[in-house]
Amino acid sequence: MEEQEFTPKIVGFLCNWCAYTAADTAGVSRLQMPPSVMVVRVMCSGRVDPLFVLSAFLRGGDGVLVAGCWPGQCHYQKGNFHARRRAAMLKSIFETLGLEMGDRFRLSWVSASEAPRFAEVAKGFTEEVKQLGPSPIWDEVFL
Amino acid sequence: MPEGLKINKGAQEAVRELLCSLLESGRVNGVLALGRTRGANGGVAYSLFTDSDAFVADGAALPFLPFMPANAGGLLSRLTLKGSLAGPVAAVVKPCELRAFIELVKRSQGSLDNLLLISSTCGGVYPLDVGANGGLEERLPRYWEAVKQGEVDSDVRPVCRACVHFVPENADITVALVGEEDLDTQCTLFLDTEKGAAFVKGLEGLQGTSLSGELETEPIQRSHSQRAAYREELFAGVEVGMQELIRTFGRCIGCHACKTVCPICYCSLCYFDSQDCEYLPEIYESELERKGGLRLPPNTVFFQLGRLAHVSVSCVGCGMCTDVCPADIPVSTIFSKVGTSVQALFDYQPGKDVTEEIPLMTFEEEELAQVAT
Amino acid sequence: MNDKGAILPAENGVEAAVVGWLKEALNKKVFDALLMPVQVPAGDSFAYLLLQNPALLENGSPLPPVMPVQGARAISRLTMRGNGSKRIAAVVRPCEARAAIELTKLEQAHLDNLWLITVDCPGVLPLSDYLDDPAAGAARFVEASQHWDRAPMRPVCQICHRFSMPASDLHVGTLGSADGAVFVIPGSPKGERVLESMDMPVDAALDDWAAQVKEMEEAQTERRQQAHADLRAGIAGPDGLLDVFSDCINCHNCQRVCPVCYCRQCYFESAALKLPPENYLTRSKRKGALRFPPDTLLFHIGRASHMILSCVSCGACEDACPMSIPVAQVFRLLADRAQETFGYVAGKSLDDPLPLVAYEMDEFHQVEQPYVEIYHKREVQDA
Amino acid sequence: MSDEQEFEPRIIYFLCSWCGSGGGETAAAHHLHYPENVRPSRVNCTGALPAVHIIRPLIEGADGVVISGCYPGDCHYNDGNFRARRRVALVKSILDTLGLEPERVWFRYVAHGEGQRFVDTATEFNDHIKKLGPNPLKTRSDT
Repeated sequence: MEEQEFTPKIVGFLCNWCAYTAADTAGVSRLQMPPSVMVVRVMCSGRVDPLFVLSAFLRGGDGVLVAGCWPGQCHYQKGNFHARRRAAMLKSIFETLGLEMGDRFRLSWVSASEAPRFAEVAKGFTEEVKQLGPSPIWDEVFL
Repeated sequence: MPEGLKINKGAQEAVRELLCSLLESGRVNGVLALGRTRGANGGVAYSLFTDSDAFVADGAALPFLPFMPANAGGLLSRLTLKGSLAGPVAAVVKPCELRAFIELVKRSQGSLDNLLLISSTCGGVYPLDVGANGGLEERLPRYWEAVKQGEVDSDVRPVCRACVHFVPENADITVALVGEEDLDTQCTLFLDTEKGAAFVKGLEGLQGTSLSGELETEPIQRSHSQRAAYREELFAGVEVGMQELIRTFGRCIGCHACKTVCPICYCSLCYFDSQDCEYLPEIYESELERKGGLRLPPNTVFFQLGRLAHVSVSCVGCGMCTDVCPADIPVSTIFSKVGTSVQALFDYQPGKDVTEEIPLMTFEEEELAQVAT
Repeated sequence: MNDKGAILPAENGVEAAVVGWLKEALNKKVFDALLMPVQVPAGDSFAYLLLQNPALLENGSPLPPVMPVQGARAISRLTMRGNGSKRIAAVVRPCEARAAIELTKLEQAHLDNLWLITVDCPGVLPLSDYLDDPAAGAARFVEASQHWDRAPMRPVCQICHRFSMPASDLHVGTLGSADGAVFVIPGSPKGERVLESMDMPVDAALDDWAAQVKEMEEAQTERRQQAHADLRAGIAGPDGLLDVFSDCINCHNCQRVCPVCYCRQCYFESAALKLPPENYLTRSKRKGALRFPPDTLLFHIGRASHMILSCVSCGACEDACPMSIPVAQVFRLLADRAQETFGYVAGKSLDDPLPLVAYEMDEFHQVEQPYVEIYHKREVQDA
Repeated sequence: MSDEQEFEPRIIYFLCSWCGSGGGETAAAHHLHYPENVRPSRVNCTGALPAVHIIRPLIEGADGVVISGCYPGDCHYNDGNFRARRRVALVKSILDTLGLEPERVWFRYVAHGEGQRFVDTATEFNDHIKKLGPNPLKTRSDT
């Protein structure tokens, strides 16, 4: 990655009802966002399997963002609650094993109407990942 | 104060006698217990006994051998998977096996109906390769000496020396072993549940004086703190960081044996063995372009992290995964350490209570506020 | 057997020569990528890497002291769903090449864009011995392999008689070669084209290499027959057989590491053997007791009935057994005898059809039980 | 009653559904008797009988397994009996190598109309197994 301006590759799992809509509205209303978030639309943040997050990291992703509806607003009532527990478990695993992925993994609640918040989350997280630099296992052969 | 029974016979012998009379009286149809297969160096295996001769003099059944050829929790799941037992069956299992079975029952992989669960305070077991080279026999005297003092023999598996749940909680009958000086001549059974008491009450051929005593004796508390200290030391020894993880699993040959023997890993077709992980050549080639090289078979670290994500919440630290690893990787130390921290996060102890939901299957409205930012 | 080969200078050893040659082939774009064993970062084992970055070749080892992963498993994972576009050179052992050929016939691998490159094989150390002390193991291996001493190697390697010239595309002959040079022998038109593009003249006579290989094969075959006889005496009959497998804990490691056992879900782990509790209790009453998990002997004999005709006796199963059961030796004995019955050698050539797939109208009459007339006559008298 | 009389072998008789069981039906039509301890078990074609289904009875409690299907060339599926013949050859080779009495497995052709031959095979095999004695594996608790 030549050093001109490192734009991190962030895989964003956005829940179809809230986060994806917010992202879409942010795009439509031309809010300034770094082009670093590669969006994967999922029906609910509860649909995000820990293996998706691990696979995104081990395939060279610099960061993973899971964004869903605010607790209590989930279209399926409890999807985001499960997502929260899974994220907590994953963070605990990363922390116990001293993996930097823990800092590169973020769970955010973004309601459908909060386009500016989504832009803010995208910008803030991209900045955070930029500080951490490219993923150390980007070209790890023995994974 | 739990109601107990004191039998003036050695623990192994007393329990064999109990099982023999249970079978003969027809109170149980079968007994799952450790025993010697007929082999020359007498391989040790779990067996489903239905003939009481196995429990007399030189019978094959030896319930308290310090050896774990398979996790009996997984075996009880195999026994009761396709329907609960019609008639009662007894099983002599170690505390971690009992906890593994309860975790499996929560996943509807077995049922507790008609099962008489007999367990004991556990002094740990020897690694598989000790048994493989016939080294079990000569270690028995040393093992029982350590158990009497409430110590753990140094040859015992690290994961057992670090086990803080060596006192069973859900057994119908608990046999006191750890810290019992006179376990060669005396045997104390605690009847933890009515079911346990019902099975034993009025069982002819079993002379014992009833007593009420405390399972948590002083040697057990001492052993508990010793093991907890060893556990800190063992967990501190785990090399953390991605590069260290890659070095630790460098030797992994991708045989997935740790998954096969893990009682909590019950999927009939694991994600990592399924078509989802049989990639098209183009995917290998694009990875090759990006990284200049990739390991085959793939997903070595991904398999370990993925299995951790699935199992860590219920890992009971039974140590089978390290035992079967052909590459001598300390898998169970890593899984126990991560399991302990994940379980602490949800304040959950696997195998403690069959009615308690598995943490990832339930939630609280207000919790873990620090996770989402 | 091709009677001419090319000369490859090898002053500082076979491994260095082969790695150098591969690097040159990569630079010349003869191959797009290599698949070969490479030492892992911790230096305590080897892993198969698909690589195109020559820097990774530094730790590459065509003849590692140990076989943690069976090469055919790596080849199968890579080419299971098609040939791919890259031209790949796979540097594997003769038994791994034979297993790859079997897997191709079993439609689990595609070798059109893949060159099998093998080297005369001195055998490998048992995995557990090596892992106890990798550095000492490597030294012990180099010392023993120099003068073809197979004593420290695995039991199946000690009596391997197919250590040279399998049906691979290119074979490096190290036996009988003068110091400082080895032969590179093409085994197929694909192999010849590679030697042409590497402008290596295929003109060296291979007589003394072939003679030495033949002589060693005869010695090994005789040792193998002796080993068969000894083993069979020990394990024949229920007692002997159940003694061997009395330590088995049903972890099925031997099935998972076996290159030709490719089923995603093994019959012996499927629902067919997971039965209601009453079944286990009835079987226990009939047999006196029932080993649990049950079906240990059924697993081993049943697995043999599935794959024994494709078994290349590579010894991976014995390496993976946590209970040190001589699985590979038992399966090698079963394989040799079963394949002999069908006149088939596993992995010998892509053209030999799989024995259980092909058939003749007129064959195996010794299996058909002749009809004895006397029973019919007795029927007439009684009537 | 000598020991041989008392020992009543448990025999599994695999019959292909076209010729083998046809022989059975013809035998029934002619009221021919065959020993009761021979248990017929119908398979679509002898070629459809996996090797494991020959081995499993021998371990779990059968004293003998006999397989009857169509004559070469008569098979409803053209080559089922050829494959079966090879598979039985393989099973016999394995049992022989392991010293587990391959003669407890028989393979004999029975055509649809050969009721007599079906009954004779059952009787002959029953006597053969009586001579051989009980299968040692069936009472082994460590199989």
